[in-house]
Amino acid sequence: MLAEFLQYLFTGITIGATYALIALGFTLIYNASHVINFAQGEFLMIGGMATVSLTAMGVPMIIAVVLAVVLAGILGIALQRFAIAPAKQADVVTLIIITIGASIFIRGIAQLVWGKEYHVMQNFSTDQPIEVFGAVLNSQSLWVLGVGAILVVALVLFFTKTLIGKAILATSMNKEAARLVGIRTQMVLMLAFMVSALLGSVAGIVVAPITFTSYDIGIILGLKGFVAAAIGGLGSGVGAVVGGLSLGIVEAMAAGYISSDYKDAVAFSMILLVLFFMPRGLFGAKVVERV
Amino acid sequence: MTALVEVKGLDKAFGGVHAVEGVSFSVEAGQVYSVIGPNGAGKTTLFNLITGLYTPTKGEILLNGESTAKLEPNELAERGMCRTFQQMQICMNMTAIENVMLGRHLQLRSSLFTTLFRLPSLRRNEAAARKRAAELMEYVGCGEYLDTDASAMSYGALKRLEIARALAAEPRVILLDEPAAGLNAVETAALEDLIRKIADQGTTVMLVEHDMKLVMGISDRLLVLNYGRVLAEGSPEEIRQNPDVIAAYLGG
Amino acid sequence: MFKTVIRRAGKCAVVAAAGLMMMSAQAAEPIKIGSFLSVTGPASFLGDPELKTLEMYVEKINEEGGVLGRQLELIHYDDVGNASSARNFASRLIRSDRVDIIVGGSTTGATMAAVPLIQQAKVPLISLAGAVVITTPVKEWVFKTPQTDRMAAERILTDMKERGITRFGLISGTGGFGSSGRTQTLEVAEQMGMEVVADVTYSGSDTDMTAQLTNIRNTSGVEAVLNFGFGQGPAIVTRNYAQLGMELPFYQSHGVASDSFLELAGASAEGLRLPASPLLVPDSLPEDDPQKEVVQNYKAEYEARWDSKVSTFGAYAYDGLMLAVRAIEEAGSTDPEAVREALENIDGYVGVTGVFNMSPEDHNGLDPDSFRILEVQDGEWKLIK
Amino acid sequence: MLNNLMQSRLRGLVILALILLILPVFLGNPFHYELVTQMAIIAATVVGLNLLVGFAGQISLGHAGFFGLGAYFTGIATGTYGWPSVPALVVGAIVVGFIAWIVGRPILRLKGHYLSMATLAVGFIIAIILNNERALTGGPDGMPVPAFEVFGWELSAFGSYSLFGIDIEGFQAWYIFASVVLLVAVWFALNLIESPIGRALRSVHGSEVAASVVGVNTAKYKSLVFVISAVYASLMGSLYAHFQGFITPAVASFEFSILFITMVVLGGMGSTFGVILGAVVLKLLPQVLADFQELEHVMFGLILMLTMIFMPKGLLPTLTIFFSKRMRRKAGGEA
Repeated sequence: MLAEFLQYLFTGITIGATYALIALGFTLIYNASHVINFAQGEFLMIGGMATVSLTAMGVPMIIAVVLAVVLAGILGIALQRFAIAPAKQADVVTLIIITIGASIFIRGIAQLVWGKEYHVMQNFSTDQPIEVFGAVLNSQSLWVLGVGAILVVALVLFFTKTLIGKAILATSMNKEAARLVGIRTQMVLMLAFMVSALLGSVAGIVVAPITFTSYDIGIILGLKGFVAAAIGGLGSGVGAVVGGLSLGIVEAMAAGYISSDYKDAVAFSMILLVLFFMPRGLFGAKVVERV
Repeated sequence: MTALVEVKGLDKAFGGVHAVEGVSFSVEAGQVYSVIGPNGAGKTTLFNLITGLYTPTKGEILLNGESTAKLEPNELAERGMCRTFQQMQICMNMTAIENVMLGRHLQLRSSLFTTLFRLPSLRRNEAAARKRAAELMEYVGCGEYLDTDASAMSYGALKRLEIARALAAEPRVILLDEPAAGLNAVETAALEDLIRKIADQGTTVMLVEHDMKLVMGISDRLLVLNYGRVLAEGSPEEIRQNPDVIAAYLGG
Repeated sequence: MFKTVIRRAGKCAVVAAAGLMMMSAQAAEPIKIGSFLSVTGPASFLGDPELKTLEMYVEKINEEGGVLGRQLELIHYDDVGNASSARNFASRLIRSDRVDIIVGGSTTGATMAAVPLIQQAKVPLISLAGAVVITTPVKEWVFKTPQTDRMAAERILTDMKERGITRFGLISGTGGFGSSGRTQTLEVAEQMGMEVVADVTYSGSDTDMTAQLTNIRNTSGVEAVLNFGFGQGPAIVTRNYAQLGMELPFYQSHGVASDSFLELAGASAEGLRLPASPLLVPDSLPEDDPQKEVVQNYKAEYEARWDSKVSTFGAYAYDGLMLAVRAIEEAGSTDPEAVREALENIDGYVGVTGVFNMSPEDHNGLDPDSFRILEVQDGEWKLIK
Repeated sequence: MLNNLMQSRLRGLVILALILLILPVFLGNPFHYELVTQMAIIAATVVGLNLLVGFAGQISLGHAGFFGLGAYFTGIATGTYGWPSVPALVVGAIVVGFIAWIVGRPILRLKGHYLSMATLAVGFIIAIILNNERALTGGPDGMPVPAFEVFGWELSAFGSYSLFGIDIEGFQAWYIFASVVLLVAVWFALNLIESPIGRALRSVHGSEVAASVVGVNTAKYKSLVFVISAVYASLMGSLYAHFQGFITPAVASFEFSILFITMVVLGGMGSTFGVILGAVVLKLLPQVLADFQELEHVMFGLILMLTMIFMPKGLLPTLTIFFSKRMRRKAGGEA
């Protein structure tokens, strides 16, 4: 019984950590620019695919990872600079469509460059699973959790200790005021997209040994990340982490205990339930409408 | 005369901060009743409470003797209360006259069936509503804008448009939140005439306004708020001579 | 204003018309082979090798002088794994491109979406998709080259039974292939007196199936596990299976019969069995096997041309094209009815997938023995029987 | 000016009717007819969606769910249970409208991205149910749908008919049928927008607060427009199912929902004729791009992105502004 429960929990936490990292990326961009970036999943794909293809070309793993992350960062900046920034007076929905267009485009390019096959990435450490109270844990799960935790801590430090982080926060709260105190808001937005892309690509790399990777892996993971961010409350970092983990765990528990046919439906019902009682997600900011 | 709007011990706190605290007063039908006070005194919050946009933390509001506690803004509108906003609420996705015709919403109930097939009855009612709306726009002084997109109108014109929309609902009491803000002297004078005209036709007017000359000129009674509390209440003459008000406004 | 509207409308109409015209460029001479495949999208691992195969053999046949002295022209569209666009492209092939025969439909959904159209337009279709519903009941104009999923289920369950297994756990994908395979497996199991004690599913986009497998593992009486699905899902299932340390005999369906599956699943695939065409083990076939030469040739030609491993899916397209060519040759024309009849009377065509013997009652023409049972040993496919 | 406004409404409709009337001249073969027929059905769906998105300002990323429900209701009722088409269509629309009403009440309290998330979830749940209930829906491989029939008279894209003494083919008959449906759908939408109900809907977008203080029950109107757009989707889903002859759960998929909303945004939110243009463009584009093979998706993404960046208001509104500006400049030059 316990072993079974633990097994579902491990599964849920691992995949949930991935959702959380993607959700954090959403949150970052949402905070800085109020854009829901449907291309978020593509950062994840770029991370995984670039690393796999570079290592296949004989580049050492570490360097491949760094190059992949840099590539994703550049892509993030490009996305902001060439797709989001020019669409100044665009509506929220219009921006969503732009990011959807961007994700189709990026995916198309990735398919041309890397082909359509799924690719394997080796576990970072041993292939031998770890046993805990009769449940088994893939060693890569620890990597996902560890890297996820480090990234979360780094993000917190980034936003509270560094000037750039504070500038992003200030811009997210009030763009005009930030500009008045001398923050170059366009620069800050670009940075936000870049950091978000870095997050996504790292997530894509650590999770690739578990999920495999391919040019279209970003679609569903990106979507789940959006779901996680919405559960947690858009714009809340804590919310993204909690939302991601709880989505992952609910999925795993539903698959194990309720019905594997309807596990995704269970997850989506959970969102409806959360939003029904908390219209701004678990940790979303409460906004009093000013009139 | 009975009180049209009666406010009893009203309290509104936002996360522990009292924006309005222990406010009581009553407005009688036909009056021009103004609420004044420095910025942040809680005037707009008071209006938001009265019109049902906020729920009071404590206290009660009676409209024509009926408690408004469970009523939504639209239900208050059905009972004859309408308002304008300090930060204008104009539907920028419509033309000017459509905004005013929106004000006639309650008078224009039509079934979905009638609407989908655009039956003659609907066309008749629409034509009448349009005529009335045009009259009102003329009345408030923005008659030249009729089919202009609201987004293309000047600030002053929009202010008047908002009043026309509120009037279109044929309210018994109309709440105007800083109608003169951002208007020049000529426009303000026109506004004063307008408010007087509205009051003369028997509509009760509640007013939040900073322009003292305007307020003192047209109000029957005044309520002075300071830090959410009532500082004074009375006729313009009484207020002018109230030492607390003088201290608050002049001595700071 | 009125003028602009009219002018704008006019422009729209012209643009639309130009767009439509572009799509109907006509040519009279060559024999037109139409094809709609899932070259991109979730089923691209089917459509991609299928298209490559069609392209390369159409070229080859043309170099060798074509069919009936006419060149072949391949007209192809990508349905992205979406059934509605499959139907639309089928319509475009028939009504706009006016093809003589269609080889295609990578997935059952895509094929079935086009079937009503095909039946009414009376153009022969050779489908490359697996489910039994495509040819059972028989549809006059619809043929298919892969073995049915029912045959696969029969083959797997027979093998289980021979190993003394009667109770097994079933895990399947919720996509068309897995879902249909699941239904067939349940039916066949009942017929053969076997019991499916656990029955779980995963969706095509799932990235971890540990929860489902744990569920099976904790069901008492499970003697073996069968996974029916395709895409990357079964590879993840295989790896999770190994991670959970499950030791029961493990079966996969023919949906993963390709070398790329071995690459993805790695060492965790060790010992699993599946039914597949002999394409994966051409050299292990006995010399007297009639398929040996065809299989070896296809494998060699494909790998030389595309520099990538063959898959059994590409072979479905090979057989589809060759059946079409043979039928046209035997009919002596591209008259649809004549071609259809010739297809229906194909007898003893030796293909990569198996030996085809069509009849008015059987538009697939394969028997379950065309499936060989393979086992993964030392990271390679081994022929068991 | 009132007369003008009236005329401009009907003028658009008349122009649309004229286009539909002369379009057959350009249609070279039955496939073209089919494509245009599909465009008309999809266009009518997005005209309904536009009432929700463009006019009432509520985002829906799950609209294909209702379209799919309508399609499957028709498929199951006519195919499995042998109902005639029209009752199936009507009952389906009522059922879907009711479902939309039940679902809509709680989720329409949500705003912006949360509403889009909730509608996305609803759409997904519907798609998952259609996918999993194999006994009823045939599962992921889909189900066949009989031809549209009224009193035993079948409208099949493959039949031949005689209408008022003129012989027409099935695909032409469907084209005429779909054209009429589209015109009626547009007429209803236009009537709705230019009415007290329509103003109430638009005011929910313009300023919910303003709407409520003049007596508009915003919750009720949001619900109403949600139901109306769902009914549009259901009816069109039913017709689509009959026309296609075969449906799979893809008709209720997230991708389809995204396609619908993209048609609305690309064509021009809040412009009834704009969204029709959006539907035409997005239906035509894959057919045109199909010839580019490998580059198809790259080009599609790029076109989508660039159009939205440079025409954020959508195709038709932007083009209208562009042409009227040029007209004005020309007029100024001549004067």
